[in-house]
Amino acid sequence: MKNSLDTGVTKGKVVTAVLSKDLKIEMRSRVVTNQVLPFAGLVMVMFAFALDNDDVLQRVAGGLVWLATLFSLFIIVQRSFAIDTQDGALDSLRVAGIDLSAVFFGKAIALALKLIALEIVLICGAVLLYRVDLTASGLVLLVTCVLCATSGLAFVGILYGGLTAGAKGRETLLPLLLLPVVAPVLIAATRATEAAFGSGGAQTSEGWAWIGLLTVFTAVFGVSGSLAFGSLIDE
Amino acid sequence: MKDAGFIFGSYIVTLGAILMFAVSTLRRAKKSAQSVTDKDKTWL
Amino acid sequence: MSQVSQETSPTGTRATQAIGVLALAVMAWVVASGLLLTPQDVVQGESVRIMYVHVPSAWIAYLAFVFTAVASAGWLISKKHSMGFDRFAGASAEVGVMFMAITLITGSLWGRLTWGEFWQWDPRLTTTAFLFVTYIGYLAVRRLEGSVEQRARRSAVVALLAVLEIPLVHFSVVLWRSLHQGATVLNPNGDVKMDDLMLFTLFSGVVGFTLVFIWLVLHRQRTMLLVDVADNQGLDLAIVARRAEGPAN
Amino acid sequence: MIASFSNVVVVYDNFPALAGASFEIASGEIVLLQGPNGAGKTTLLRACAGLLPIARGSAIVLGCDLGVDRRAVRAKVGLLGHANGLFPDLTVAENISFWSRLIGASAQDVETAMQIMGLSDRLSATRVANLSAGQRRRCALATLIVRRAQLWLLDEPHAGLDSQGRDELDKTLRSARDAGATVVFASHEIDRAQNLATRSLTVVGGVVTET
Repeated sequence: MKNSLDTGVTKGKVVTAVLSKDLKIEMRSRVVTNQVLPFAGLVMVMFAFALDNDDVLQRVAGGLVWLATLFSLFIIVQRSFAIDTQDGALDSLRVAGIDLSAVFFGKAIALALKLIALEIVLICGAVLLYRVDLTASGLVLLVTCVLCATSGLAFVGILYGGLTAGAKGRETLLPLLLLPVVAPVLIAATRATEAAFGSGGAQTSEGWAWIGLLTVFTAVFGVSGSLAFGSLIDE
Repeated sequence: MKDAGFIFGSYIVTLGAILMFAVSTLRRAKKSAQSVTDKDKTWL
Repeated sequence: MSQVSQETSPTGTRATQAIGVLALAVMAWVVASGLLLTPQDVVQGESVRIMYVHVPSAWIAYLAFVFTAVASAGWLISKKHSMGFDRFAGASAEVGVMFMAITLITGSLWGRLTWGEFWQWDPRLTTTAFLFVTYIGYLAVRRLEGSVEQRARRSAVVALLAVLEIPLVHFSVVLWRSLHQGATVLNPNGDVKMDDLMLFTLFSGVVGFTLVFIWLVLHRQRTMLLVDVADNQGLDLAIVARRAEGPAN
Repeated sequence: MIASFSNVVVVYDNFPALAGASFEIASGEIVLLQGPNGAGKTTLLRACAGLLPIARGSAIVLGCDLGVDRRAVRAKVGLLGHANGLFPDLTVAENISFWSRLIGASAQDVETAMQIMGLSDRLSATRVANLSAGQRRRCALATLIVRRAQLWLLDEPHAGLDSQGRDELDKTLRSARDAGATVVFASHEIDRAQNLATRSLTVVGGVVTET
């Protein structure tokens, strides 16, 4: 932390440098759009095959969107750290003596933006595939839900992704660590989305209680992530 | 006793798990302790 | 366990032997009383006997995880970063995971008898299951490669994150159930009318399991120290071997 | 003293890669580390950069006691390992300017660094993934120049460079030394390296001896 003061670089500048680096690499490599998005879409279609019932699908559409998002989260987090570890750039970041909590926020914001892009497509897909009706007040709830839930997912994703980056067996360790943590997000975001979709006669107003939970989750892991990330990725 | 299988089963599971943990801990201790002198055993 | 004397167990002392003997005695009483002496419950019948092992296991599991969190915080806060804290945290978590497994198994057996089902999506059960998975993850983090200090730092942070996570999981599960289905789930403890002997047996169960917990954690934590010391000695030999690769020293 | 190691043991994957290394490096030196593969050269460089914990002994680098806080030294050293620490999907210019943004170097610094390493306009707009091994190495060195480290730690910097690139590299290291930096590098190109170095150390079996 003191080093970023030494060099006169503010935390904000490190955050934007890391953020724009991650996004630029995504623009070039197109991993999210060309690989993760088709995968998530396929998950949604597979659910349609497995459940094979329009009423059920309409009822569970919200949950499917978030389940597909969670599966994609694991892949995008792995990818987000693979770009830093494949040529030893993570070592250089450690040696650079910069504020690692700024790296945490930069990577988390980049991850959140990728997830939001993915979710927009998935939600549109759910509306079309599973025949969901969306009202104006439902849309407001939905947008809020996407923003809160995604930032929470991004924070825990980068936090635990940093812990497992470069470790042996990270492919299986990451889901094992992440799944129990993101359970509240899955529950809350699903219920809020169902309320927005009006699935099973749910009222839009029912959804706002869940937004509160999502906000608490995001705040808790945003703060603890910025404190803990440095000691987790450090050797 | 009614449902004896379930009741005895839960006692056996409980005591068996504790016993197995205890035995495996003592075994591991014995194996690692061979080369360790009493000086390093801070609890003595 | 208690018969293990100093000669046979390197991790034993007078104190642990005393705890072991006491634990065995109390556990023997709990088993005898729980299976034979205590009466059946009016509503639950014989199945109430599972309670004498199920409830203390759950209590110990939660106690163990609290210990892990406190020891982890101790490691992070203490200036010297004493490894004793780390070993305590790890030993306690291992014992806790075992007792949580016992809790889940005995709980589902009991549930089958009282509810007719092995599993109910009741908030407490669900939270317990998540807690179990979380600490399995914690133990996996402890096994990651790296130096002893690295292991201690990582696992201490993960243990404290677990403490943050549990209330969030619990609260969201409670909210989930309360909004979507009434509290129809039978509370396994709620409708037991306990007489004095039943209460006393349950209480002895808690005492006995706590003694077992202390005995296990002490031995496990000492075993970890032995492993670390043995590794360190292996290092001495490895250093000699390594130096021998070079020119005559 | 820039670096002073005394009986340092560094354990990596349960193996004592450094088994009691003792040496001192003074300011302004260009020190060559020579020795067979697996002798501990890479570990020594990484330990100097504060990346590996010191298991035993004492190590002081640039006034920071690595046994107490090995993170403090990091901002002051520049490490170039076997890996280049680059992002293959970004262009040369983007890579260098990323690191310059992290530590607050100016656009002028970036320009100068690219000139020194002979990264022309055409090369600087090329993605690192499309570069040759030698060009990548030059790009990685340019990021070090931008960082203006006080102590340069280079692992096989000559590897993959053509003879012109090696000359450039030697020139760069000498001018970095003239500008006040100290250089420690490992190399198998003994003739060239000894020409460049002011002193050489031999690392064998995790132990360091003066040559």
